[in-house]
Amino acid sequence: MPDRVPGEVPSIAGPGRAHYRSGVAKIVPLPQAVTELVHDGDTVALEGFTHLIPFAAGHEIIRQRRRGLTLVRMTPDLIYDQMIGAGCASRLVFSWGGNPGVGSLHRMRDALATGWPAPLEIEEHSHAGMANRYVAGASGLPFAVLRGYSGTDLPNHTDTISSVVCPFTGERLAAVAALNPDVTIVHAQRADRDGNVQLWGITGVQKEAVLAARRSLATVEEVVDELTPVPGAVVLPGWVLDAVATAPGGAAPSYAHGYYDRDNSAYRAWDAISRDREAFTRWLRTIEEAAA
Amino acid sequence: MPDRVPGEVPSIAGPGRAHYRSGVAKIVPLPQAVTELVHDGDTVALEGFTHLIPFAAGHEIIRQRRRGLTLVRMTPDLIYDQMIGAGCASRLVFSWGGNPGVGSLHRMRDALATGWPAPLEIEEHSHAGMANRYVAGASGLPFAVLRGYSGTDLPNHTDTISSVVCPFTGERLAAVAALNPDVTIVHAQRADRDGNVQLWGITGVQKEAVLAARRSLATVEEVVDELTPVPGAVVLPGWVLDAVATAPGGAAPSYAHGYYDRDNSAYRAWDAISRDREAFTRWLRTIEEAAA
Amino acid sequence: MTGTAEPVAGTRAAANWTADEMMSIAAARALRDGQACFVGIGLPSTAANLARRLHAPRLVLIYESGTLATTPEELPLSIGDGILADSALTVVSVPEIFNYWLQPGRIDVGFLSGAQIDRLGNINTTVIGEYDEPAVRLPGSGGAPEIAASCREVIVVMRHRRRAFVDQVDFVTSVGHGSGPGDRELLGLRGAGPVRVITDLGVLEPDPDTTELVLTTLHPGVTVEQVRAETGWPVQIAADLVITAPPSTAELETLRAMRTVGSKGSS
Amino acid sequence: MTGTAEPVAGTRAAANWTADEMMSIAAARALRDGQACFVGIGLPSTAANLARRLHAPRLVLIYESGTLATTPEELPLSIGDGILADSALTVVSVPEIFNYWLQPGRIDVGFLSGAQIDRLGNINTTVIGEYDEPAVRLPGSGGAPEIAASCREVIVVMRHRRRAFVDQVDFVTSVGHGSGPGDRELLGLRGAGPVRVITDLGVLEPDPDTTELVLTTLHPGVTVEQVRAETGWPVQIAADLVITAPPSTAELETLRAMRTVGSKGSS
Repeated sequence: MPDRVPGEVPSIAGPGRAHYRSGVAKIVPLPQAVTELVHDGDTVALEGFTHLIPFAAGHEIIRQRRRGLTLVRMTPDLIYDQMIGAGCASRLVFSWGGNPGVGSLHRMRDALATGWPAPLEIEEHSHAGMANRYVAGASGLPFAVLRGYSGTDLPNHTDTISSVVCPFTGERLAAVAALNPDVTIVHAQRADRDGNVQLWGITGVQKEAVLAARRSLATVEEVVDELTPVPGAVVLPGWVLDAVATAPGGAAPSYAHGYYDRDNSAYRAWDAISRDREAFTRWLRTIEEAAA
Repeated sequence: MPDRVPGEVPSIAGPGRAHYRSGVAKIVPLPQAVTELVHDGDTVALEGFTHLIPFAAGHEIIRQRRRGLTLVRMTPDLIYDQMIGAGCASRLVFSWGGNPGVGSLHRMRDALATGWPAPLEIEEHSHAGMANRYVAGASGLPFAVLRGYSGTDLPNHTDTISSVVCPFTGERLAAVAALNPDVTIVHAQRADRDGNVQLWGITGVQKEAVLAARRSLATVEEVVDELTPVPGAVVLPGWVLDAVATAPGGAAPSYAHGYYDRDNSAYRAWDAISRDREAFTRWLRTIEEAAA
Repeated sequence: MTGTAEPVAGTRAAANWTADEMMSIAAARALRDGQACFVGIGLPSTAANLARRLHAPRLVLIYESGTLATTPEELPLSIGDGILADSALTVVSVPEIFNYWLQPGRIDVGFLSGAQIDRLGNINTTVIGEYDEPAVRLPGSGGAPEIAASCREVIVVMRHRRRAFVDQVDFVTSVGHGSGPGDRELLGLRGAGPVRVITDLGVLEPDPDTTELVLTTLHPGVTVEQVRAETGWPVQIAADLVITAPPSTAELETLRAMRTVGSKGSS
Repeated sequence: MTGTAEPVAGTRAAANWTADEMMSIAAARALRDGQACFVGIGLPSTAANLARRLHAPRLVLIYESGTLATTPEELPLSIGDGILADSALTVVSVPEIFNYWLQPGRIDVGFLSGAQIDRLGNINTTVIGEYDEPAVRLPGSGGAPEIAASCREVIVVMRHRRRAFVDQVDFVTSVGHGSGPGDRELLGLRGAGPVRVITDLGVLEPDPDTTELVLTTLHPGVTVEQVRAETGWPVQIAADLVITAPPSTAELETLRAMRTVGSKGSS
């Protein structure tokens, strides 16, 4: 396996057990974490609602040439446009697929229109539907109930949307199937040495995405001795994570609240790069050649 | 109306509109808030999971001699034992009815066994069921789904427990009816002058209970100029509350994190007071005679 | 309901302004102080923040990223902008913002835009053409369908172009008045739906009987013919057609003074 | 599975101890380091905190009040005790602790007690007698039914009295092994249910074939006759009946050193 990292670091607890696992997250190098936790054909969620997007982890997945992934994310953003263009994905599950504040995701559009570099299926929801699918997954329930989709055309195209009748009132409501990714990856500001992870600012759906997953990885700006409490922070205990990897700047060019702002020039520049396969391929080479 | 407080303070927005209301919570005296928001026959939830129990508000309801209330609380605790003994309640909706760390709730037992001072119906759930009923109420849904009650005897006695079938997997799960109290009352550490309320420590189910209610009141230890962010704090915007009333010590003898600890001697003393109708009646007189 | 025609600040009319500026100012005029407003990035965010700086200082701005009662000093660059969290009363999770705040109908006004809107106010942000073989693939739903379903009323802000104002949308992403009168009730949608579509040419409102969007207001200098030319259905003109008062200098200066995070230019 | 028979700290046997102390120490011995443990106030809280001070410093203690990975220096007075929040890794809401943490089966061990337990490990904390005309009204369900349903395994700690160890509980508040082998699966309960009932006389475990509770361990100085006398059904005795090693001085001193918040006495 060319993409396996020869590591003295002991291997992470095996697949499929994280969801029912206790202990502490192992702090490992990012390449090892991706090698051991992300497999071809997996359903993978890299979450972070425009803030704290795990770009470093996504780029490592590109470098390790994972294929046939089902990519799950409310807002695919640049990171999934890049992974789709790199040929990692065969399916995309999402609710809003644009370049925020800039325009379209051209690699996603190209894959949908022409199948380049690989055919891409889509499973499309609303934000409320996706959020509730993660909530159901995190709660160990097979579905969630919401007021949504009624009168829209989405249910005609998405088979993870159905309905249920309230046993008390007889009212019909929307039902969405639970999301339980094989692996969820999030980026956070910091972790302690036991692998407890702390993130703050706009906390999005990261807690639900991690708790819904069979395996999980958090990349962090830094590992600290103690997690000083921060107002509004979400803490993910190390025992619900498989691995933590330090990745300073790992959310760039998106935001990491308290560490750096979004590099908007990179978001604008992506529009031109992603419009053109040649330009994209040149960009891809720089990622593949870069060390994690 | 002897219990109406002659107030220059403008009256609070009328019943039934809070759930769909914007604006700011009015800061009013506790007696006025109870007079305007709590009516005979209402379904009333005073929440606070052993911590931040709104005793001052409950005692004001006793003083204003509300009758025929449906009292909703996960843990009735001393406050509902007192309100039941005072004759405020005709129905109790709950999930754990003991004197925490001490023993039984004797006024509740007496009302159930002998109907003194008034007959008491009960609607009994588990904690998970009650919590999810508030979640459904806060979410504007008629019911919630959970893994619960299966194999227990409770569904034979509680008609707000039913079941639904997952439209995706065919699995049968428990369903509980939403709780939407006419009025929810919580106690918090502090509020700002716009009626935004901040509470921290064990935050329990207070957010859900307030958001599920048609009307709501928060009593607070103090009103401050600014709500300095506190780690782990829940903030309830003034525009989802009808009224805020200052009630220093308003959670005593229970806890108010950062302000005072539980007065355990009072919890122990209640055991003796509540065992004996005479002793209880003497206690009741002290409450009725005390000014808010 | 608040009008869009009269200035909310200042009386002196400005000398010149752009159609986009008139649109944002008209949209800002439509908001009342103290309302809770669910806002999307772009035109809605600009209009809502303008209103907050003019006549509605207590406007409660809510973004789908979970920022409640946020008061950004500059316009957010994206829905994830840190300024939304830093200036918020509190930040909640994304599931909570949709389930506890939007879904129950607590929000007064939902502010939407879109690629297509039809004569019954239905909005498309998903695809132009067929879903499986789209001519143009658009971003998709985001929070719009539930904003359109659950807010007490919806205000749409979008540029008035013939390709955007169509007889029937290619894809119903967010329901306006569905197939017509009574349809929202049948669909179980509890909000009133679009009460006003504010464009760079004027304002359209649903006819109380048919729910079809009717031109009720023209911005100054715009002709009915322009509106007809840019509308993909034979648009009805209200008998009591109103002309929007031009931006006041106060309104225009406030709009032009607004900056977007990290940029020098106005939004 | 960890045994309850052997000391987890120290080797020197203590001179004298109470039956309650033996029960708490045996319960503490049953926990493994690193496990996530859902704990109720009282005997379970005492045993779990004792284990954390002895052999299981990384035991993850979770209370239904939403305190995750809490490490109280003194025993909490109640489920709402501030010491649980102050010493927790994080505090979550009550709906979250049940929905995100307990329900999915993330918790290794659920620690329960009760007023009645029957030969199949079903627990009653609701009523003695008829539900509508109870002889004794008990507190009710609390978090117990879902702890019993969803934790990977359940350990019950309660004093061994004939009125409490009954052939069949008057009310099934929390399901143990239901009506017998296979019943938990039929009911959709995903955890293993009670794997061990630790009392002040000994330890009972479900027979692998019948799920009936069988006496597998006797505490030192206790006779099989005592257990029979205090058990409301003809209790089976394991062929390989084990005798619990007495508390070590280390175990006993640690237990006796534990204080409850706001009180001078040990819990």
